[in-house]
Amino acid sequence: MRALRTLGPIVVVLAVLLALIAAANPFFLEPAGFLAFLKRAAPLVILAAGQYFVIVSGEFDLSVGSLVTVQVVVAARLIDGDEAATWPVLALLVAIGLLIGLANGVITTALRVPSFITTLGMMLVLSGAVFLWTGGAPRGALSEAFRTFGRKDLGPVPWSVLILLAAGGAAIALMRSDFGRRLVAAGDNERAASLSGVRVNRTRTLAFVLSGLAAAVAGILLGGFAGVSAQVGQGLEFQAITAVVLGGVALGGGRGSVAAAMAGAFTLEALFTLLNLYGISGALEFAVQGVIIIAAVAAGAVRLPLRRTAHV
Amino acid sequence: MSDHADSAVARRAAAPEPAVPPPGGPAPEDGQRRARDGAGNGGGRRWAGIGPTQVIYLALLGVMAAGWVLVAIDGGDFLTLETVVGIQQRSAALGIVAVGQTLAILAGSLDLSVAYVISLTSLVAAEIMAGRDGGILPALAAALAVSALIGLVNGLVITRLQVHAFIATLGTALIVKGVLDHLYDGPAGRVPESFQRLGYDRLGPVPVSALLWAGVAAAAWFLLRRTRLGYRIYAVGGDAEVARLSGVRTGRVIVATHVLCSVCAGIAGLLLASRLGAGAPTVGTDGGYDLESIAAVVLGGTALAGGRGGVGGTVGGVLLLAVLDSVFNQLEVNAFAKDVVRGVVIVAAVAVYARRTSRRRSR
Amino acid sequence: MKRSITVLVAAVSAMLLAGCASDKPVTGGGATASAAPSASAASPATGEQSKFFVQADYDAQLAMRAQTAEGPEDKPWEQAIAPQMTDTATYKKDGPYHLCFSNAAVNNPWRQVGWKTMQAEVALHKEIAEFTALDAEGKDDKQISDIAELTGKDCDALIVSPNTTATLTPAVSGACPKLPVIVFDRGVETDCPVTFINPIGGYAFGADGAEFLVEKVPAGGKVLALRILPGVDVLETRWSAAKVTFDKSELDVVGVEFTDGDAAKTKSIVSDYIARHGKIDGVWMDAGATAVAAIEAFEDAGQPVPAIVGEDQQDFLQKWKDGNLTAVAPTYPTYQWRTPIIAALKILKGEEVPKTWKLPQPKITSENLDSYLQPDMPPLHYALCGCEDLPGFPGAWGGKEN
Amino acid sequence: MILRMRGIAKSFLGVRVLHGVDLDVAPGEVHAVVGENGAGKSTLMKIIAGVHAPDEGTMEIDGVPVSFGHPVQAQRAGVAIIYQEFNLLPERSVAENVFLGREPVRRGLVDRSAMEAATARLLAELGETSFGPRAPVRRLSVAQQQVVEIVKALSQDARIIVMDEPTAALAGHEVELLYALVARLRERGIAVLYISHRLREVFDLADRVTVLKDGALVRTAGTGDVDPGELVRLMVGRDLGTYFPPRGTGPGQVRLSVRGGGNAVLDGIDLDLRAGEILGVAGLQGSGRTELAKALFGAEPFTRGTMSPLRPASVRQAVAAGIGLVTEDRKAEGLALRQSVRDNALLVARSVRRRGRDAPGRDGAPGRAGGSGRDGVTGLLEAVRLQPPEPGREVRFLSGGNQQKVVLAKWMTVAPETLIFDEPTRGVDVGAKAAIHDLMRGLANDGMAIMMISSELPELIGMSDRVVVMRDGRLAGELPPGPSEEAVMRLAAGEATP
Repeated sequence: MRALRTLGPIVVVLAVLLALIAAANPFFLEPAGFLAFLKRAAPLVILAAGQYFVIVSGEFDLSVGSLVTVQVVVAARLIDGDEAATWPVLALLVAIGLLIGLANGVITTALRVPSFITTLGMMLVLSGAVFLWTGGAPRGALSEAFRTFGRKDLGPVPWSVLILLAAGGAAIALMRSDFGRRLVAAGDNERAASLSGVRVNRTRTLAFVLSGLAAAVAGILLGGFAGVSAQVGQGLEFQAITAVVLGGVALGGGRGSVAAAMAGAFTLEALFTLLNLYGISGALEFAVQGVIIIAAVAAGAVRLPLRRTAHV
Repeated sequence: MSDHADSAVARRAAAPEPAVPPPGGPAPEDGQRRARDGAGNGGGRRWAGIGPTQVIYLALLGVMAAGWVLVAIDGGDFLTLETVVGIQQRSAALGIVAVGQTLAILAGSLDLSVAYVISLTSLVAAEIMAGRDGGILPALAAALAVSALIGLVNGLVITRLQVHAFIATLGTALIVKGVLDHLYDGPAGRVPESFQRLGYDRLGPVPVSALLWAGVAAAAWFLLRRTRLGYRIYAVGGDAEVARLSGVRTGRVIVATHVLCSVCAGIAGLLLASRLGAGAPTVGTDGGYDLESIAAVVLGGTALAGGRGGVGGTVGGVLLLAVLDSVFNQLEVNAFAKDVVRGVVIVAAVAVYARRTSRRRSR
Repeated sequence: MKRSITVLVAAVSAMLLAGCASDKPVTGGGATASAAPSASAASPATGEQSKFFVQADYDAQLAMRAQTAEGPEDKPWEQAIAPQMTDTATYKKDGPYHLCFSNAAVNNPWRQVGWKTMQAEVALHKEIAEFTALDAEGKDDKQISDIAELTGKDCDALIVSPNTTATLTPAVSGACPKLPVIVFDRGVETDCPVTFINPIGGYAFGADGAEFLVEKVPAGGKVLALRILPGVDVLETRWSAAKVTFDKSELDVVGVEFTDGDAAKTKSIVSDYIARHGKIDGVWMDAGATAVAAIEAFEDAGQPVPAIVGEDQQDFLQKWKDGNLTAVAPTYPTYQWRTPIIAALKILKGEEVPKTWKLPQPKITSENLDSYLQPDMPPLHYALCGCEDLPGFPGAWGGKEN
Repeated sequence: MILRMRGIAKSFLGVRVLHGVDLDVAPGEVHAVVGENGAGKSTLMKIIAGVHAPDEGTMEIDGVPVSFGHPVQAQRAGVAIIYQEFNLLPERSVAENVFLGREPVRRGLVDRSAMEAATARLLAELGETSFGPRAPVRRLSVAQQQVVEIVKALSQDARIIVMDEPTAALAGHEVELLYALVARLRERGIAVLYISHRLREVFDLADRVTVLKDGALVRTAGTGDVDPGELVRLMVGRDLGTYFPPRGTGPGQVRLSVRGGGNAVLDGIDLDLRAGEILGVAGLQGSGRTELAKALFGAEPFTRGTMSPLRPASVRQAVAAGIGLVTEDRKAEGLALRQSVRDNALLVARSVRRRGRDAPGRDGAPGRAGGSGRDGVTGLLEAVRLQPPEPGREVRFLSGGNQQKVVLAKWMTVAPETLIFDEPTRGVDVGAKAAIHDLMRGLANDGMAIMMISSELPELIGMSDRVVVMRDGRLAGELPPGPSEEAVMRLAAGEATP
């Protein structure tokens, strides 16, 4: 019941979808099947967590999709099949993620450019720059060690699931920490926050940095899962935002929990799986997606005023 | 746009509370600050001459000059008839969409569904025409009707269901996309020669498509300057609460802007159909008209939060992007470098506006 | 009119469709069917034939595979199958020449390799004084403007690689009267260009793969068909040819899925099918970009990789070699990007060229695999670039110098 | 009578703020409504303007019974209200603001020229020449914006114009202009309801004055029939019985000291604040009370003068130096309304580290550790007597009093040496008021230095060990403990100097 309170109705939706999936595909109920689902969902869930930090502070991050692509393409070119290069490059990727996030944050807070525009511009710059660098198409190859995280298992459990658990746990812990509460407060009432001594700009910037970090991790997982690809990140930014909003997090900031945002991502992934399972391929898949998103958010808008307890 | 949403939410939250403070809530120090502001505004006055619109056109001239020089160095000739025509042809479709987008953004909303509306209308039109001249009029009617309908849905979802414009229009976008994928695989329909003239003919150096764009822009300008709706779009985007207290039906205004925005996308779809000779399910998304139109609008100095800016700036913004494109074409810069520059230009421009605005205004 | 009304109706009823979709498996009958896309509710499992399918072209292409191309042995890009020569004397003029090229896009590895190859080809010919190329970034409208703009620049010949067939036709026919036009890769719906260059084509590509599976996979074996996306003529022809072959065969096509060319999605889909059917005996694809992802799905599932159809990209060939797979790689050779330059020069020199210049379209098999595998080239490099002899190889193509 | 109100009553959350008030206003009359904060003036005005609907009572305009569901209905009926915070669009021109929602049209098109002509005419009639109808509002001073609001009212053919503390935000010379405006309105036969504390204005401008106290009508009289002193008595004289905690044991050492402090609003502030004392700051709205608080708190810092222990340049510096501020406007500046009580209570502790003195003050606040501090917080909430002490509850669902207690808790987590209260009991019901007063005194007795700004004289006088009065951004004077309300009022209104 507590879950329902902190996570909101999204868990119900998620449960229903999972049940439908299981109904059509019993394999889903076996550990292997379910782990496969988690593995597949991991990147989006992590992205959603990152996006949550930005949205709850009242901003947007449209650059994560292209950032994921950058991660994979850069990794492929720098590693170029050389196992030894794996760890340095991993470190570099994380650094890139943090740096891009920092740039987004500073431009948005210090130059007061609406984050929608900041990150839209960043999206163009990133996707352009990376292919400018590799001459149009990905080159080089990823090392086995690099791919371990997205592809291999540790015992029965996929690495990506472990990473997901770690990231998810970290995100929740972070939101319970001082920083998390300051972040939400800033998103809720910027003025009150700053009159309480919150460094609003710094806090928001940090949110972008976290989003960048999440994109880096997601990139590493996706690259590991499926190898080099030029369009690995395509449309992920909208999926992430959609997931967060599905989780009942209000655009404009100040409301919603990171757990719910991640649940939203699982829901979205489950929706994809389900539609594909029931053969609503490509075509109507999107239509259904659109309807469900609008419906969910509309329901949220109507529901929220009735909520009497805050999320933690 | 986030702050727009914020205030909206805040108001909804405030509604059930007792003792609603007079909008804004009296706070003496605010008054004082404003007083100082009014006084210390000589600077603002001096700047008054140059608004964002002028800035964008100055930038446009700058880019043209720079382009001319660069191309000359490259041994080319920048302002040939072909390039001038090319610039207009390239900007016409985006321009029309951006004009519609301007209306939505001025009202404090935005529309992410335009790209798919374009594709859909291009198909609807081309299929109804099916190469027959007789089909043109019904095609126009149907195309505009379809787009208007989508705009209506957008508007109602935003105002009635209180869904944030970002999500609402993203949702309708997905729905339209689904329908497109479901019904079409590849280009369909055929437009008659006579209709293709819209896309290809030109009077001297001015393509008909550019005239169409100019027409749409002029109409929008007129709407904003001379009609009640126009005034109220600014009011709603500027401060929905003030507008409401002045008896403006804010919901209707937002719905209206979304209908108009979609119709503009529909017109762009028609134009593209005439260019392509057929309808294409990907023409809108390939063109990236959704985000690019928004980019063009803010590049033109219209505030993403709404209430400030205008069509003039948007036209400038679109032209700026088109000229950049053309320069890149001349210099045969590859597509990726273009994106980098575009991204930087957009962010830089908005940063400049932000500086200027903050110098002028209290908040 | 009818169609566009359905558009409206569909737009409104999308949500309803979503609702009733959940009843599908019941009506679909059996777990197996539930896997197949809705289209396949109709028998056969491969769905209705694509509206892009043209029997005559199909027959022609399959026939062409047998014919031997005329031309220099070691230069397939100069060969032509059953050429019908056309006279070009009217275009004869003295060099140096200014060639212009309207490119649909460089937004995928295939086009990247081709584009680099074409540039290198240009560099070979000193009589080409100037080479102007505009990239349409995959936008029909931009390419139309580009073509218009190029026809205005004193080009001696215009090469066009159309972004889409139908929609670029008006622009091309507009350019034809002004200067010699060479179209390659994708065609246009007009014969006004001096020559149209491309390999045998999609039907042959699709059939090559399908026939291989029919040969290798025992009757009743389960085959999964992976397509990138619907509505692209080139890809539609590939699938429609494969479909014809499959429908005649004993094979059980358990699914036809769209991957958007996304490796992750491909891998997920394949994993799902393995999980659902326990075993897949053959995989057909309409393009090799995601072949490796598909293979990995089997590896990760701890299953032997079944007979698989890929393309001539190095990462696939490498896997094939390493895993000693049962595989075939039909090709859509990137060396076709050299031909338009050669053709343009022939035309401007008044030499006759084939009206439709059909290039040979070899397929890679276990026998000739080694001759195409180039470990030093990037994973997404296409083996049939015909670029090994060009200046700047391999560096310009991203390969390791040594 | 153009306006006739009978037996108007209104309650919020069961708190009765108006008991059966009667009011009559004649055309061309300037009718002042005076009373302390919380006397019910604003509520009454909002009822007239259609913002609130009365629970009981009737309202007639020109003898026609009216009941408004929306401000626009009131406007149509000829009632216009001018708030202290104007309802104008800064980006639009004067004319567009004046005719917003009622743009004149000719052949379906907005008749810009007519609009501007009409605006210009009205501006001229009001003798306003400093700006024209095309000027963008964002470039107007407050006084000018006020003129725009008045023009807007006139353009609606308003026959009743309510002005809520119109001079609060005006500089001295601008007040004279307002006088002229009001005079012109009177000439036009418009009834002006004029809310103000400034007795001089009342007697300069008003024909009659209505005194409200504790939501009830005390008296309506012609300004000729009362003198300022009497009026003040009517406003403030009250049934004693409101209890205030006993004063402290006397002040300790100086905690805060300002010499010659000043900024854009304040000037020549000399002030000492001692441990264990409650210093009351009186003054009319716009006298600079809030600015003083914000300056001491570093939110709108002093730009001149000295201050010890330090002159804070930022809020964080002030907090680190042990200064806290309980803001005047809880909703806008005090609380993150959609967050839980716990999160609001711990916000400061989580944002600012106070050198050396973390542990005691933070009172079990989780801090780095995260949500572990539930007990600590509940303890804190009991300490501020939050009813019920539920840390999980969203603050926006709390009553004003409880919200204020949360703000208080927020500061107690960092145990400041100095705490500034700006209108601590505004919009708080009687019970919570007493609780907050006790808490304040308790903190003082524990050695905290407290400065309290309040417009409620009884509270100010009852709570303060000393009272300073502000006027026009300066300290007008200091009064000994327990001064009479008249004394304070006179000093604040500039009627007298000590």
